[in-house]
Amino acid sequence: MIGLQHYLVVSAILFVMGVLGIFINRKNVIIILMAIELILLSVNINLVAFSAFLGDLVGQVFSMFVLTVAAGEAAIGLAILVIYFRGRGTIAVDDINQMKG
Amino acid sequence: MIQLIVLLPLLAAAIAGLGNKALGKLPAKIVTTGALFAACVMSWMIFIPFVTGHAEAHVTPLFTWIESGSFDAKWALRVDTMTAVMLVVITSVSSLVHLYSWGYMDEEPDQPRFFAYLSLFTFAMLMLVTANNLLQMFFGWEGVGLASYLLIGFWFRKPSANAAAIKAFVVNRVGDLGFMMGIFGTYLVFNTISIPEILEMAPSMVGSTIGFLGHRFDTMTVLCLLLFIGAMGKSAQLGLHTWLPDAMEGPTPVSALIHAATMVTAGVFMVCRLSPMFETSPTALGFVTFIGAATCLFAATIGTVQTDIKRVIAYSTCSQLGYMFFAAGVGAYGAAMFHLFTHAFFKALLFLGAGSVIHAMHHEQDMRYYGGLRKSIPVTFWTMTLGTLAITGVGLPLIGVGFAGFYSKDGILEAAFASGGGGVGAYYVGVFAALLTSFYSWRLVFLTFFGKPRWAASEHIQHALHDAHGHDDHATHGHGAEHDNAPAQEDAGHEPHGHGADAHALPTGTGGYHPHESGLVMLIPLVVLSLGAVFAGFLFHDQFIGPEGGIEFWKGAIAFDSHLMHAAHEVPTWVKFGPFTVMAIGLLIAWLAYIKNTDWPQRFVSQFGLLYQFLLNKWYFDELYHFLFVKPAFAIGRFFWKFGDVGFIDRFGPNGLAALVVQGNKVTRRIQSGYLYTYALVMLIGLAAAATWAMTR
Amino acid sequence: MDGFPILSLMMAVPMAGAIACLFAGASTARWIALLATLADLVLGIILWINFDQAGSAAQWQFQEYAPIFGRFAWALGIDGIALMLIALTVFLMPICIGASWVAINKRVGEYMAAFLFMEVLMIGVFTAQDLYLFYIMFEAGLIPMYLIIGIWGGAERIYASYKFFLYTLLGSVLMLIAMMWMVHEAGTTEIPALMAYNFNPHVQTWLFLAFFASFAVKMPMWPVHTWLPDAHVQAPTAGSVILAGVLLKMGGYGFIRFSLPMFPEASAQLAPLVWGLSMVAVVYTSLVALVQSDMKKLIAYSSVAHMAIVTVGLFAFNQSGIEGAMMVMLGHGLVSGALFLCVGVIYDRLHTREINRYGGLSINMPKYAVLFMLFTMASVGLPGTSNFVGEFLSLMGIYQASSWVALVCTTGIILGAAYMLYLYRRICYGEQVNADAAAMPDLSVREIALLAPIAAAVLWMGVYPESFLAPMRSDIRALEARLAPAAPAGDSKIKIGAPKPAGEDHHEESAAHGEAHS
Amino acid sequence: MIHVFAFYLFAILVVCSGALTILSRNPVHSVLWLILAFFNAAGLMILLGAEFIAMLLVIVYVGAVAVLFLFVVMMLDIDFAELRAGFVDYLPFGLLIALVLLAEIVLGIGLWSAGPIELAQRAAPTNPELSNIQAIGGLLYTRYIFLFEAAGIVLLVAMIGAIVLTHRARGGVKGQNVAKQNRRRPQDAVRNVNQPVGQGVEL
Amino acid sequence: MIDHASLLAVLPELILTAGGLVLMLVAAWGGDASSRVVNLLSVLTLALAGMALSTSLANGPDAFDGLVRADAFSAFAKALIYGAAAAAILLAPRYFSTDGKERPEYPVLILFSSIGMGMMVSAGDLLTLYVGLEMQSLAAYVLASFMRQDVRSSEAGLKYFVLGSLASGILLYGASLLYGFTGTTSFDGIAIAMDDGVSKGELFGMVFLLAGLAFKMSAVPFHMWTPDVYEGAPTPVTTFFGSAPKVAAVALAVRVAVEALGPAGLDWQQIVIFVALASILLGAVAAIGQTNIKRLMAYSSINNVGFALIGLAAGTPAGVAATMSYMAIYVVMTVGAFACILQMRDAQGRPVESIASLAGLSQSRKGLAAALAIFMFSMAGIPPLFGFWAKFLVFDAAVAAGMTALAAFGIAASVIGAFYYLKIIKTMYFDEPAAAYEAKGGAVENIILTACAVVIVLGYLLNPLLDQASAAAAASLF
Repeated sequence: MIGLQHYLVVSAILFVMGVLGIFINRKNVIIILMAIELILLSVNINLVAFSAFLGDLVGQVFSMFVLTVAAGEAAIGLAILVIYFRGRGTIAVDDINQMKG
Repeated sequence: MIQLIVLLPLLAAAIAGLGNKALGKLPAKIVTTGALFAACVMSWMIFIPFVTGHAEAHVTPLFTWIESGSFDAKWALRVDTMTAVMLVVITSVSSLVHLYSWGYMDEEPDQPRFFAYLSLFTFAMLMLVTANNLLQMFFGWEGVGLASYLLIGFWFRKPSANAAAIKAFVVNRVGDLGFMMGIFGTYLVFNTISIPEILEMAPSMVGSTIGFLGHRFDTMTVLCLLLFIGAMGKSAQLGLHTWLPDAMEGPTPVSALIHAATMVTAGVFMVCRLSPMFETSPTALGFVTFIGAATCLFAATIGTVQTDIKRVIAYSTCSQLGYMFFAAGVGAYGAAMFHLFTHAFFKALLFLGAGSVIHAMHHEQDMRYYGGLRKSIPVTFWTMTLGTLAITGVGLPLIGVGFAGFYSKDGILEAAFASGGGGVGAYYVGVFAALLTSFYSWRLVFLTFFGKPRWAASEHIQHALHDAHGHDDHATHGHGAEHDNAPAQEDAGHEPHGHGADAHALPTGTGGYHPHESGLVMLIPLVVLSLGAVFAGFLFHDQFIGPEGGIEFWKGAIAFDSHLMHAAHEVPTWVKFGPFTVMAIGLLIAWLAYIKNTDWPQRFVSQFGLLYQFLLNKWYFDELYHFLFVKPAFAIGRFFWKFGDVGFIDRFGPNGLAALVVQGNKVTRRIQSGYLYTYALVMLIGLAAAATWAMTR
Repeated sequence: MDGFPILSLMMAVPMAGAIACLFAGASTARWIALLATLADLVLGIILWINFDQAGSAAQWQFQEYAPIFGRFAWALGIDGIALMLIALTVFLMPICIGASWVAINKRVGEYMAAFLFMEVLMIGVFTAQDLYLFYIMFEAGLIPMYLIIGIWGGAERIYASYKFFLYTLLGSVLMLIAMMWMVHEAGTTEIPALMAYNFNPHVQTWLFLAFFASFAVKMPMWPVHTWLPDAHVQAPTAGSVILAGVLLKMGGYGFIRFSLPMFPEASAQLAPLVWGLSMVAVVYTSLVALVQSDMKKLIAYSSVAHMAIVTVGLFAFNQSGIEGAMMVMLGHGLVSGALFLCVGVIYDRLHTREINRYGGLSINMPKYAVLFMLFTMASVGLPGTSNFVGEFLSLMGIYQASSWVALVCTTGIILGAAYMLYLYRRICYGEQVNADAAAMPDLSVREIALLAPIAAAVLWMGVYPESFLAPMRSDIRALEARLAPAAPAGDSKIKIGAPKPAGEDHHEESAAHGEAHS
Repeated sequence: MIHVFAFYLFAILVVCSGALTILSRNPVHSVLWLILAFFNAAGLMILLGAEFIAMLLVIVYVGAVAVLFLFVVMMLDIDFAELRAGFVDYLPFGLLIALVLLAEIVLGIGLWSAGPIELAQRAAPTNPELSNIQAIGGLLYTRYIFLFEAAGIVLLVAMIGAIVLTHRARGGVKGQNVAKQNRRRPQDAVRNVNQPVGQGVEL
Repeated sequence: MIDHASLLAVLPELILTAGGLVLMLVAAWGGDASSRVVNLLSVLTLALAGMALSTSLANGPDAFDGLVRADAFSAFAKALIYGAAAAAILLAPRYFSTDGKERPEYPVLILFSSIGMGMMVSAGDLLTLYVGLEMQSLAAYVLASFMRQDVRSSEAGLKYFVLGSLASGILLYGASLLYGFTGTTSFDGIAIAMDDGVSKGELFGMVFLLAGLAFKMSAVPFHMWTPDVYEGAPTPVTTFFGSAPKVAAVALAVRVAVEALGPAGLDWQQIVIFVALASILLGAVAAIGQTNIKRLMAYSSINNVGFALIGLAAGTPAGVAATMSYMAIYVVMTVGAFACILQMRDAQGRPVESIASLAGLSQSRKGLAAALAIFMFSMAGIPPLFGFWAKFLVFDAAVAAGMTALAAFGIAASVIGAFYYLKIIKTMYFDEPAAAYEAKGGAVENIILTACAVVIVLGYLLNPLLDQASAAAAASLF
């Protein structure tokens, strides 16, 4: 039988994958933004799974807010990406190091 | 009256010193000298009643000095026989020296300063001898040290004078370390530093022990030895004597006053003052005897080969102080004081005489450039001869009539013999030293006043001849140039002819220079002092060392041992003749070597080269100390500074920490690479670490 | 004087002066500063006159209390110890201003403001009766001193100012932690109450060490002394004067006000540590002073050695030791201040501190030479000068606790003589080898006016120290009483034994000897 | 059985497509993999009975977010050939840490059990009477109304933000003037012309 | 379900929302020309919201079924936040006007961000926490890249965004775990669930949640974004970042730690201690080599958060009060310091940021240099300036809680921090003047700066007030 743990493990794998996605990649910022979406996805799976197994709807409500905010976040993220590209003409992660130290 | 005696010199010093240029030379001289003569007169007025037995000891309290808990030191002036004796010695010699300096320092531009120093010294010395507690004594003690420092360094342009001044002060401070420790210990033991109270309580401490530096010692021995270290420093006893010969860099009147008659005898004064205390510790007394005898001999040996006239007298002083100490050590405090008393006169006389010679010889101090001066400066010659007769103790042992030194020195030797034990040894040492004393004293006289003039080779004389107005320059420049080296090499510098022989290798001749007798202001003190040198012993020997007269006279101011004095009078005749005999032998040898066969010294030198060098270099004490203390002090200081402070504390302390932080900063800057993935990784590491921590909970 | 807030007034006057100076032109600022400090001096004299010295008088006088800060209060009050240090402060301040009259010609207003602010804080330190108020005053002194060294200092001023600031800051922050602990434990921030509070002896050790970290740096004690030479060398003359004259005393004041009465057991237990460091300091820094070629550095090192005498005196646990320590503090405050002024006098003329660049100054600057000699001798501890009284009492005090320490520390009088006289010789004696040094004019009237009062005070303190000892006596007696239960036993215990037969024998023998021959 | 099969299908697919999202070199492929991952996640949620969220996921993510991504990827004229370089230097280290983290999380969550406390804590227990969408709606507009409104503000902020950042007044672009447009009449703009055959137009 | 009490409890938020929406419309129609008006009106809105705090406080703490808390604690934090936000708005015009980029969206975004922060500090539920946090963050991302033509600004925004999203992902993951393991998202519920023992899952949830919050506070090791963002963002925005969100994040962390995770106190205490010490140390060490003053202030903020957290680490009411007081004083110092930084302009009036350009400032701009020196000494914690009192309070709380070793270590590390503050003073006072400076500063900046300086100098007189307020704030949590 599929228990909660199964879902949680899937979610955990997705979470770690999302985190990995952020620093594994040195060429493209867009993929980093997608990795963030993966993390949020894993959180949603978690919330929904908990919600289902606890028999409590708060998790799903929470998940809904996460979805909403994630959409806004994506919009802002892409907007920033666009203006960055306008300014620098690149979105390679390697190049984003004007400021350091 | 005693307040006036003590404070007049201070006042005079202040006026002359602060007035200085504004005041002018003459007023400064008049003020100081006048004050001193006034003090001198009053001192005699205090002294005479003591001699006649009509005066009682009394203390004049002034005001509180230091009060802390049970510790209570007041400024107070104590007058008793001891003080009275010292008062006359100090004020008499001092006033005469003041007077003498009118002539001797005549060409000196900076006279007010000189007279101020002299008066200041006198004040400090008077404070010392009138002290009713150890702390005030220490005040005077250090005060005379200061004055000595200032006066030795009076010609401050001369590097050698500065070096000698510092040396005098610092070496004295070594002794003062002991003195201070002694005061601390005394206060700890007796809970007071008032001298009468200490002396009263001292016997009750006999046999007690005290912890000192982690071990237990006999209480009184510890205290006495500590205090005695102070005395050793001030009185230039073996080990701490090295400053005294160098102190001759000061003007000669200073040598006469400070380094012969008064200050250097402070140690003897202290031991005698505290004699009831010393009496409680045989060990300490033994040590005093030993040091005294050793110094007496040691200094005399060096004195025999020195060529600088003042240094000869300086070593002679050192040696005579040894006599006084072993007198004190064997319990003959009266004899010690008596010798102190007489010695003050004849040694001051000798110094002032030497000063007169030097004055006449344009600041040439090397006896090898003298010779045949008796005709040019007859008064000096005669007074110095009297002084020499006094110091060598010429007198008739059986009748008991002689010059001052005869009474005092013989008294010491007899008392030493009479005391038995170590005293007998001291007697033999003393007798041998008397032989040497006689030899070097007469050597001085013969080299200076007899034979043919040899001053043609003297640079000073050359200067004087070529440079008509150069006299006052000599005081500073001429001499300074020669004394540029450290004291140790100085004598080598005085040997233009290389092989280190005595006087007779030098060519004879006047070089066209004719010395003149000094003026009256210089001769009067000589004459007055020679009176003292002749009569002081005869007049006062009964009071000082007479078995009955002593008791009467001292009235408990010192631990006067009447029995010992009796015994001293009853020693076997050969003992009494001993000193006289050796005196004669010394005179004979000196006559033979310096008048009759002038090649003897040369032969002696070539025969006993090593011994000669050993003596000439003063037993290599200076070199030893230089090697043991001076050089290491600088080396260690530099080491502490460069490797301790800079190389270690700073390097690993503040600078090390700062460097560490800067290193840390480099690391953080590297991590802060500007790359997103680095930042994410750091966050991930933090997260993983936190998770791991959570796992282990 | 009842109820009149004279202590607050003494802090308000320079504070107002400081603010006024900030906005004033150069010469106005000088006069404002001088007037403010002189006014404070007058107030200080009034304070001293009205201070009740009688043994029966209350320990704390002129108390003020205003709980305006919430957790701590504006609580002021002095005892005799504080009175003396305040007197020292207000005495030195006009002299500092005078010393800067000509030497400081850039940013005069700020300079004077910094000094006046410094005065506020120094008085605050010595009058604070609240633990935290004390700390605030104690630490705040870093700011003006940092600026004084950094802005008006010498070539290496930046390194020196940093070192000064961070070194002393690190020392005192630990003390703050200890203070907090104490306040929580005892439930009060009032210093008098804390002085009477008995902390657990085990904790005392830690508290003591924390306070020690601060005061030892401030003193400074070996091996945390290395900031001092740098700070002194780089600071302007008046900065050195105030640093040596008063700031170092805060460390000693801290020991006497906090470490000893609040942690008597720990003090006794750790006294050997203090002794050890002091012994090292005396010998070590004296030897280092001997080889210095920079005048200020030499005097700075000598300060370290002198302050070591203070610490041994304080940790002698007896009245003479503590009184001696206080006297050394006062004396050293005057003498080292005066010595720095002396250095400043010739620095102003030749702009170098290299000893070798001078020489033979006695010839062209006789007045200077006389005063310098006086202060040199006072520094050496010649009896009759201020330092002697203190050194003597301190060393006598410590002798009762440990003869070893006394012996080693007393060597300071030898080494002190060596380096000070060596210094004096190189500056004032000898030939005039440097033409520019030889051309320097003697002291001006202003300079004499600065040095003469110190000279008078030095002699007064040496000849009649009673004026200074009397106000402190009952306070120190109280402190001694507080320490008495914990005071370590001395190593000089006297055992009264039966009179040794041998000693008697000797006498009998010599007498017998005498008899035999008679 | 079908439940298990479906779970593993969705699970494996979501994990694989997630992995490919971050590993693809071409961002277009990444977006497509991301979309697949969302679809499968939605499947998982349906398995859990959260239909509304599943649908929302498809609509919001696939319909809006992913397309937005695709849009941006296409809009930014990126030279994909240039971006074809590898991974960061400390990949092995990062992987290791990630794996450690994963293992720890898995271990941590493996201990879950629905105890009485957890159940007692529930703020909105599932009501079998209501459909999922109804229940959520009920909650959202009552208990969570404040947050619901706040979420609206969040979206507003996102909107303002996106506009503030990317909006620029382009030169040479004709803007609309509503009033002018309204004022426009046919007679001003239109002209009837009878144009003869074979001739050019003359305007 | 919606009762008036709840609405009154969120009155400040309502005011801000209404104001924000209206001003947005004003901005939309007025265009860039309306900037000044919008600025003023938004400050007015903030002031109104600040006044409304007392109303919200009067209605009892819980609103919306415990989703929102309007207690003394939130009121204290909000007052600070609104104040800092207002300052950030007031300080902006002159900066943006230099390049003609003054835009009315800036104050609007700050208003919305303030709503988010207000929600954060009065959150009683993980949902409120998340929504508030995101509202604040989204506005902040935009603000960071507000100077969109400036590459550094957009880079700052990008970095902030990516890392911030990662952090909120981590926080969310933690929140989901907490929800799953406790069955609730309400703080009180979580605390009840944890009361009889903290399970591994809860511990994980807590760790992830705190990690996310640590990012917002820029505490080590989640601080990496801070220097880059502070440097890249426009200076008024940096002022804002350095003050208001920091207060919100710290206050939120305090509330979560105490209200929700209270029973796990011993566990998070360790994390907080570590994070606090690491922040102090790293902030101090990394700041030393900086040449850009904004970057330096970033490290300084990391350093300061470490100190503030020491109060939290103590875990006592006194500790919490100390943390809040610390933040209050910190905000004043930061705003003051940034007001000074905003006045750093070359002779042509262009902003400069390098520390080297401050050389000799004390001679050309006496007052400015003195004020900046006051702030620097104050941040270094040197008495008698008020910054000392901030440090004093947190260490005192730690000592009172028996964490003497922590206090000793922390305070010793503060000495390292003093080093770089001194560096600025050294540059201004000890160095010779470098390039010429703009002769006079803006009036508004001067006023703010003077006010801050006065508070820092005379702050001790505020002690009784501050003590009372922070104690009340802390009491409402326990």
